[in-house]
Amino acid sequence: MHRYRFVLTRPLQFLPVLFGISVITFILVRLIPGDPARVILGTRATPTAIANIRAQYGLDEPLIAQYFYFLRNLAQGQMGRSILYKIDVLRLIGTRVEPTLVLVLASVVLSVLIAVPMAALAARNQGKAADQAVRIVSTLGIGFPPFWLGLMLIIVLSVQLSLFPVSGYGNTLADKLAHIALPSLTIALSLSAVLTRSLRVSMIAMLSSDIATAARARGMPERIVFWRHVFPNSLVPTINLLAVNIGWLIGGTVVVESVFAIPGMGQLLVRAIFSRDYMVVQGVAMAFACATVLVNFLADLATVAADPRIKL
Amino acid sequence: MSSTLLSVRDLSVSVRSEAAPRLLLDRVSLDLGRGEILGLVGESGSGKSLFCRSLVRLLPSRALVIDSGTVLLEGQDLLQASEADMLAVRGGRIGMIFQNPTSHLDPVMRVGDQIAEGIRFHQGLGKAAAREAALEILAQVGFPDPKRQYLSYPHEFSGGMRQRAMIGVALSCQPDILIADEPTTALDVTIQAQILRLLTEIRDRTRLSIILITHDLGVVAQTCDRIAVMRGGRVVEENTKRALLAAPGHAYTKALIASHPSIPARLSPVTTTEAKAASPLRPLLEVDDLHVSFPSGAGLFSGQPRVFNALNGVSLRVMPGETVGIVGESGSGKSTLARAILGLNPIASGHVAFEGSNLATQRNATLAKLRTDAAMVFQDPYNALNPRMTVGETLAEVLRVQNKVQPAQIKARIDELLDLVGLDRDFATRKPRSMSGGQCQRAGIARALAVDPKLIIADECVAALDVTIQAQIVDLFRDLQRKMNLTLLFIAHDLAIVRNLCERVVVMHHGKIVEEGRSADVFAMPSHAYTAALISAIPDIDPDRPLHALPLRRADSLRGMSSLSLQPST
Amino acid sequence: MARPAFTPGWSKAFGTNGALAAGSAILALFVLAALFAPLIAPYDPIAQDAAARLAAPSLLHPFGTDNFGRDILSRVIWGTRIDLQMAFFGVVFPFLIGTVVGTVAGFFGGVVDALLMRLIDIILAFPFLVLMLSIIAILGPGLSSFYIAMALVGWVSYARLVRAQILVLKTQDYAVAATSLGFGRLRIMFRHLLPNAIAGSVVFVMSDAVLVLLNGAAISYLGLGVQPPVAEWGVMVAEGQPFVTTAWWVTLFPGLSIVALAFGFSLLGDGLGQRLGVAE
Amino acid sequence: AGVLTIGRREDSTTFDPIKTAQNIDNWVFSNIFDVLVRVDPTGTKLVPGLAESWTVSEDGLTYTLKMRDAKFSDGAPVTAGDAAFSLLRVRDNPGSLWSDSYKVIDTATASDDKTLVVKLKTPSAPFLSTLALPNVSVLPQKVLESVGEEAFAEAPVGSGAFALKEWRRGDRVILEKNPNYWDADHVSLDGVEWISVPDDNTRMLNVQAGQLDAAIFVPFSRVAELQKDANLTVHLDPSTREDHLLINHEHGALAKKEVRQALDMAIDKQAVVDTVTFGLGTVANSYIPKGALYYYADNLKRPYDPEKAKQMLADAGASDLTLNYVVRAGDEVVEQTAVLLQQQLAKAGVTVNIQKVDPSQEWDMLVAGDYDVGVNYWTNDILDPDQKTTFVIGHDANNNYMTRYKNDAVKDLVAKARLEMDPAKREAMYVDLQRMAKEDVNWIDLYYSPYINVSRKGIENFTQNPLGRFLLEDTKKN
Ligand SMILES: Nc1ncnc2c1ncn2[C@@H]1O[C@H](COP(=O)(O)OP(=O)(O)OP(=O)(O)O)[C@@H](O)[C@H]1O
Ligand SMILES: Nc1ncnc2c1ncn2[C@@H]1O[C@H](COP(=O)(O)OP(=O)(O)OP(=O)(O)O)[C@@H](O)[C@H]1O
Ligand SMILES: [Mg+2]
Ligand SMILES: [Mg+2]
Repeated sequence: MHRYRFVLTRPLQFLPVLFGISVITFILVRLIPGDPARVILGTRATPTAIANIRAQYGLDEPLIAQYFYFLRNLAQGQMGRSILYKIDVLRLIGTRVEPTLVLVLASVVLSVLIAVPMAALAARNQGKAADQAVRIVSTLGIGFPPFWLGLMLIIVLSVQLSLFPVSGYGNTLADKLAHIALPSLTIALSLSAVLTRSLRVSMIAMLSSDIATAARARGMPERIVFWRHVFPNSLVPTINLLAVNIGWLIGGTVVVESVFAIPGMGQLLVRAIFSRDYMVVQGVAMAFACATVLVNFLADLATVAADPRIKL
Repeated sequence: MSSTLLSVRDLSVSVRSEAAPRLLLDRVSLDLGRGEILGLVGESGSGKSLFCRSLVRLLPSRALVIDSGTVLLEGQDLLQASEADMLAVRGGRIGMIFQNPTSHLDPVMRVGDQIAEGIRFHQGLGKAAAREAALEILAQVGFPDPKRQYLSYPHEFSGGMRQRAMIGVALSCQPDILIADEPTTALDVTIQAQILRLLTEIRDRTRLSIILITHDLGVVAQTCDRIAVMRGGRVVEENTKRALLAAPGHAYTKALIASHPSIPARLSPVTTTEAKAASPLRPLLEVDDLHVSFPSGAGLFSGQPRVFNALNGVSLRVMPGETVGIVGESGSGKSTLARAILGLNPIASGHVAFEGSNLATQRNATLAKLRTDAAMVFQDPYNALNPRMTVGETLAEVLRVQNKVQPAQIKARIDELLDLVGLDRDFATRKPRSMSGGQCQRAGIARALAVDPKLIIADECVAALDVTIQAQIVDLFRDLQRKMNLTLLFIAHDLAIVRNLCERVVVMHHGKIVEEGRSADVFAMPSHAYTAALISAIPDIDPDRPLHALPLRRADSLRGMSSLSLQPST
Repeated sequence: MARPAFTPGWSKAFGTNGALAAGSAILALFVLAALFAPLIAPYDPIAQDAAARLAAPSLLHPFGTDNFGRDILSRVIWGTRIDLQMAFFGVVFPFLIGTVVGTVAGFFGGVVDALLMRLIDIILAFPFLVLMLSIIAILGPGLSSFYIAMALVGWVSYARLVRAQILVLKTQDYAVAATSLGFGRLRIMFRHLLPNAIAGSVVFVMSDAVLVLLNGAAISYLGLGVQPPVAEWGVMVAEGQPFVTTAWWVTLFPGLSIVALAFGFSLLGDGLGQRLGVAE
Repeated sequence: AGVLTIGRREDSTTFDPIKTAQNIDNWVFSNIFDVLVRVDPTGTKLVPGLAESWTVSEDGLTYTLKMRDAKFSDGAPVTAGDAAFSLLRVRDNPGSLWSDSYKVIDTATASDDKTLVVKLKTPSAPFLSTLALPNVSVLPQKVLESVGEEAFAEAPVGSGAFALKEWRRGDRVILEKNPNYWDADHVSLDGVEWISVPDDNTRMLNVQAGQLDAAIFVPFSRVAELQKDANLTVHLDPSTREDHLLINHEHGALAKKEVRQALDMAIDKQAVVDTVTFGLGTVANSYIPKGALYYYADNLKRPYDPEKAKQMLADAGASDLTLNYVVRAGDEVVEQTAVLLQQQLAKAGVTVNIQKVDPSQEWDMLVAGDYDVGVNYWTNDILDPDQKTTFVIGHDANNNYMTRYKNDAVKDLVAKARLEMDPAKREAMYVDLQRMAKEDVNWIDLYYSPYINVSRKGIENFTQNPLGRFLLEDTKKN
């Protein structure tokens, strides 16, 4: 079997996954008590106004018919209209994709940049003070809720030291990066903690592995043994962990987006859920699902690239 | 003997950390001459590997410390050398190859790069020059197409090729001394012969000194100049090869020599079968034109998955009470056959009949019969037992599920089984991890016997064991067979043992039976070229009966390798 | 971090496994706090005191008070009950479901496995928040909805872990041996394979417990955590948000409690890993 | 001069004024669209907007409004035709959320470019003040019809002080000064950016760090601290916000007036003011906000007396009252109120079970009557009390604002007050209504509170009128 053959077959597996997600989201959001018409009408809701809106968005039709329309639209590449924002859901999502994407990417890069040296430091000093310090720091990273951590970062780095903008999302690339720095650091602090723990364990295992012994027996200095042999061989489990966590991260940027006022999909999703903007919830859920599936696919690619033995 | 290159005096190593420090190497002294091959033999755990690792100060654990002694390499005491100096010594002066090339080669780095890495570091060559040198080394250790193999990853190689790559990596640093720690234990006899040839050839060419660790006396007899025997962390005996083999001084050495399988067996194989074969009994097991295949994937774009035929029309009859040996190189389909017989592998076509009941047509009935009347003993003793259950629990579970013994009698039966395989009764409360390999293997046999089977299939059940323990297990089988009229299918790639134990032997090659007959006949006069090659590759303990392995001119060795190497890697 | 007292019994039981000992000690402290909350908490955790609103830490109120004048130390102590319970139930159900599903998928392979793996893909790709909020909205807020949501999602990790192990283990000789000895499938799966496959999951339980607590805190941030006036750390941190810049103690102490518990769990996880031979 | 940056909780959802009922939208509209009639900065009287002047016929059915010379931001004149179009659109458009409020209009016509004639079906005292609602802003008929509703909702054209320059969805609305605004000379700012910063803390920190000029929705809890900051000004602008405890009159003992009165007495409103609003609110005694039209200052304030409340409950046979208290999740103030009231009611022997649900679900439960009590608030959209009165005690289609309150005398009086054109008589009627509502305890009035905003020093006239409109045309940035 060709190692990269899954590139051709895997996309076929996406379809049932996405289909499943569409069904579940559709059912789930409609099971939630609450009525979008009432939400947008607010305190002034009268029964006629409510009926009016429900009719406009087809909410008065039977569920099965609604699902059918949803599928039909989907087949035509459409996701319906937002009740709250009164525009096409795909367009709406289009305006929100970039910040979330940038945030997630930056967080991942930052996490890796933090995790690799930390794990290396800990693994190479296993059991010593440096190792304990890394363990404590990474536990702190996992233990503190991001909304608290984010706020502290703002207070110290933005308000007191004026190093970064307090919140928001910029215009130019440099501006965007400056704005995204703290939020991605917030995410990275917890994500890197998870990665560090995993990477440290694999590195420690690899350090005493036959591969490392063989390299040492060849007279390779510890630096080469570590970075050329131990490190590449420790990657695969961590890549997989990262993949699972990115899925979780993509769906979980909400809190950070809210703290840092990033106009991304997470905020859109929460607002849509709270106002029962069904089409938007479905659309965003599908978008998240696609992203997760894609990330997992990329992780598989990375795994196969990182370890020539692996076939999928 | 030429000038002394390495001189070890009173090397002691002990393990700390535990309550009382334990001495693992006890004042070991050894010398190694330039161009000499020193064989280091001894039972498992005697400290052979530890000794070699101490030379380059690469101990497997921080709990181990070198207490005292000197290791003089041309006058320089390696135990006092700085860590930086040691970097130059390791690889550059003393190279190592290991028993298990699979785990010692970096799986994610191209083989060529692993060789070039040492060259660049030790000889300071540039990228391109190192690459050239690496290609040269690949050719030296016998790779037919160095350019292609430079780019391969270790997993794309067969076991023999990997060991060659390992040797290449060690040679890349141009060491004066090569330490080979059980370089062939995991390999086939035929490939083992090639590797040993390669080593001696390199020694002849470059005056390399080699320390060869092994537990096979045959290997030392064939390759070494001098032999040191270790036991319990000490060198108990040391002498030139011939002198030591001819007149072993230490009792342990004597036992070692006596239990070597190439020594003609004192007991001849069980011979009662001839009478049985003549009797009108129907065969216990009949295998008829058996085919087993595994899907083996396809290319990136070609749709149809291909199949790999692991068994290609095997036919075999086994009479009750017979002992049949199955031999053949790795991957020839021995285990597949065993599993297919027991209904553990799907069969593509052909028949397996057990006591006249056909596995294909009456699957459930036959399986029921097999489960109660046949049992298997596995190759890896540790792996074959559930590590979380005590031996007693393991046996009790079988007895309970098989329902052949009254619940009240289970305890007694367990004791009986333990007695039978020669384990103390208190082993019932022990878990596999606290037992040695040989003890685990006995427990595995006890479990097979618990079924009270008519047929036992033993799949390489002694391959992983010490020669001395091997001998015990073989004796045990012989015993059991005599006492209980067991039918035994004995799979091994060690021909010597099969010759010793089995009256009939089946030789497999590429999923087919290429030869079959009485052991004595087959071993005396192999009719198939492949069988002949197998037999001649057995290292004999007699140094004057050298390996008849394929003559090691490079081209030949390559041809041999490709024909003997395992299934092609994708 | 609390320094656990090492009695000879301790060191015997835990050997050189310091992580296991320290982790257990931390956890034991929290369990004790939970058990004896009524005895050790200096105040009623929900009693309001208008005169002592947002009081800074003092001898009277070592952790200060919140905006209702409730004693934060007492609330932290009582919160231990809820949070330990959350960590426990938030993990137990996913663990049970996940191990069974993972075992079955890994053992049977084929169609069963393919279906279960797709299901897992779906759940992994499903935005957790949508599920969480939906379930809470459908069932009403409260711990049981939280547990149900955690169980619906959390089993996936365990299933993956166990399945991967089972896939390897079922090719091991002792599994083949079990088949050849005529053992039933259930016996092979749950008596022979699962016990050997479960160590990784047991270790993961410890990290998962922390994640569960954090999920609880995130839900509280969005306003759907435990019902007031019950003291729960995540809710306390979220409720203290308005005062972060003026009365730091309101968020800090419950936050630190989460960290301390998380630290205990991760030490215990590392220790168990060593013990069960998973890591290192 | 300069661009004023204002942080707020949420971004706008649309710029089509008839399709939204949310303050987040209205507060931005009112700066880019203009209305016929405006409310003055004190929130107590109507002043000319796009209509320079108006007359009302004797029978109160015909309104004739004289339009001023004004232009839309694209330079086209604002005509009476545009005004008529906008009025009829809000009444007739299927997507309009406000049609009910304008059903009273019979016809709206432009007798000439500058004269708008509106005929009503029945007299309506509050009609004129409904014209001040941002949702009936005058829109350019031509533009709207040529680009279509959807495009207009994203790139509107109005005649207000500012024009929409860019809308970054989810992030910010960028307004620039409208040079065609009829009073452009008075507008000092070059533009305004409404920036969404959902987290309260972050929003405040932005202003403290000088990255925003101003922020709205300052939590009560932050006021004292922000006031200490010399760089900031905290604005406490009078509002029409009134917080109250809804009571479901159909649930068991709550149907009894005495029980409701007992609850009123069991609640220490001053404590709520102190704890929840940090002393920034004032205790409420009427459903009409303090300072608003016809507010009855002398209305009854039931004393806080848990003992008496307990006694009254016992007398009414409700001594073991248990209440299901629905709380909107995510609203700090509402949650805190709940925790406080729970404790207070306990002193009168009432058990309160708090049920926290998300806002949309809360709404559902309130509408369905699936609750006993719950806190809510109201801010007036229009000057006239009729709108709120009708919703709250007018016995219209909305179950008296979900309370299921019933009192026919009140019902009749609300209808009568709507038709009464004499201000003095109307005022008397509303005083009666406030009294009757208090007597019946239709709900429990809790407190009034100001709009709280913060701006950097150097920002002048950053004010919000009691109806919520930001008077940005007056704001200066130095
Ligand atoms: N890391 C370690 N910690 C403690 N003891 C060890 C360690 N490694 C090896 N030993 C002990 O050192 C002794 C010598 O081991 P060594 O590996 O040298 O044996 P060997 O002769 O090479 O055996 P084999 O033939 O099985 O490879 C054994 O008793 C072993 O238990
Ligand atoms: N489950 C499987 N899937 C695919 N191929 C398999 C499978 N099991 C065995 N094979 C292939 O079938 C061939 C025969 O394998 P088998 O295990 O029977 O060899 P063997 O003779 O027992 O070798 P060894 O001496 O190494 O144990 C090998 O090429 C092997 O790769
Ligand atoms: Mg060894
Ligand atoms: Mg085999």
